[in-house]
Amino acid sequence: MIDVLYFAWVRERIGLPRERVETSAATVAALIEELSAREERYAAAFADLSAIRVAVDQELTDMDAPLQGVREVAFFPPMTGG
Amino acid sequence: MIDVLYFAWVRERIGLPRERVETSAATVAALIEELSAREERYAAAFADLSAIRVAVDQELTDMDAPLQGVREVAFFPPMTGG
Amino acid sequence: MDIRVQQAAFALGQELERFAAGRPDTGAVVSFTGQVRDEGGTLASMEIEHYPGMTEKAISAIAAEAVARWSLTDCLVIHRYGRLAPGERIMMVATAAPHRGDAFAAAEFLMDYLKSRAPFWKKETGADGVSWVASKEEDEAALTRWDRTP
Amino acid sequence: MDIRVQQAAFALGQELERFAAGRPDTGAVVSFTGQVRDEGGTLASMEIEHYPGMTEKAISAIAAEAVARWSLTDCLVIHRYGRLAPGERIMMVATAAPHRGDAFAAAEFLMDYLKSRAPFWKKETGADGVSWVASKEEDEAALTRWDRTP
Repeated sequence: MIDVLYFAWVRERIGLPRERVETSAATVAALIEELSAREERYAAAFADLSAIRVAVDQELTDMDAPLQGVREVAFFPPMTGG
Repeated sequence: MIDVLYFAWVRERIGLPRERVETSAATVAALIEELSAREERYAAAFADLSAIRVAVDQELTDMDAPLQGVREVAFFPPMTGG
Repeated sequence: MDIRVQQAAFALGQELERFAAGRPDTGAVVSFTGQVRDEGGTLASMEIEHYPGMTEKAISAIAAEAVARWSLTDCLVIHRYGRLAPGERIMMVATAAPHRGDAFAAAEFLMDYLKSRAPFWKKETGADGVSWVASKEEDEAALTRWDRTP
Repeated sequence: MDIRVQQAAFALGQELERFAAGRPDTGAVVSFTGQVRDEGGTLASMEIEHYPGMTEKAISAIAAEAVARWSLTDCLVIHRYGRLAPGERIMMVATAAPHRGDAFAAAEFLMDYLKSRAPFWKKETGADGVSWVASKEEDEAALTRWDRTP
């Protein structure tokens, strides 16, 4: 079980801020494929992966990051702080 | 007659902050030669011209600047503000 | 090193005054303050979302990197989240160093990284409705200038 | 544009607070503050001499150049003269702009030019007696970076 978090317009498109996901996906990319296959709103949120950033256990990483032993994955658009 | 001002260690070496000088020097360089010929303390202050900056009528300029119509000339070391 | 992520407003003057005071090895203090522009009167409000937990970690890592790269005597980051009106202050950074070059470089580095590497997202409510602020290519490009600098 | 050359201390926090306030077209405010370093406890005091009359003109010209080069909504320069103790504030600049790049560049430009082109001279009284602060080659070199930049 992994906590999956969504922020900004990713959260709005998927329609929830976080959920617990039962998955055996080996990587972030595989998890996105699983989610996108579930429902149209996930497919819509993940349609353009160049617009998606990912953090694994609160560290920025990329789509190839492994999920073994991971507790938390977050998806969001490019950050706009400052 | 020109007001000649001295600042920082130039003032200390010459031993006064300002004086009125009767001169027909055409340029700043010529004025420095006149002053240096006067007394040793001027010669000492102007010994190394690479260490001297000059302002004519309160504008930074160089040794070739003409003195025609000028009211005020100031000599000082490189500035150290900020 | 003082990192704060908060909803409440902060007192810019008091923060800078306190940050700069009583540190006789500091010759230079640089501050940056980000404010909500009203975009010619069209902006009604800005909402800043963040990722609690990760935000503090990400800012701390950025600040630690700045301290490692430059000779700093201290640095401060305050970043707000929640709803802000035009003219309100969003965030501030301050850096203290013996010399001005380090203080300036570290402050710019902090801003460039906070802009694109700390998990904040801005949503604007204006004349055209509600929209998420898009990241700018120039903000991503700004990071590359720190690749070479020591 | 606000230029002040004064013997009296200034209230950094209050000045920045006032400078940054009430300007909804400003997204970015940068400040720089210069303080007297104690040089590891060896500095007793610093005396700053200036050229009354020329000082204000020189700073105004430098500030006007900054306003011409970058998109600024305002700038502020306060520079003290006279005797200062370690830890005391010597001067501050502040710049306000729609965007951070302009505010940072203009503040660094102001500092580089104030350092070598405004008629101030610093004399230190320390363990080795009294000496005039020498200008640094790097301060003169810093000016050349502004030759190319728009």
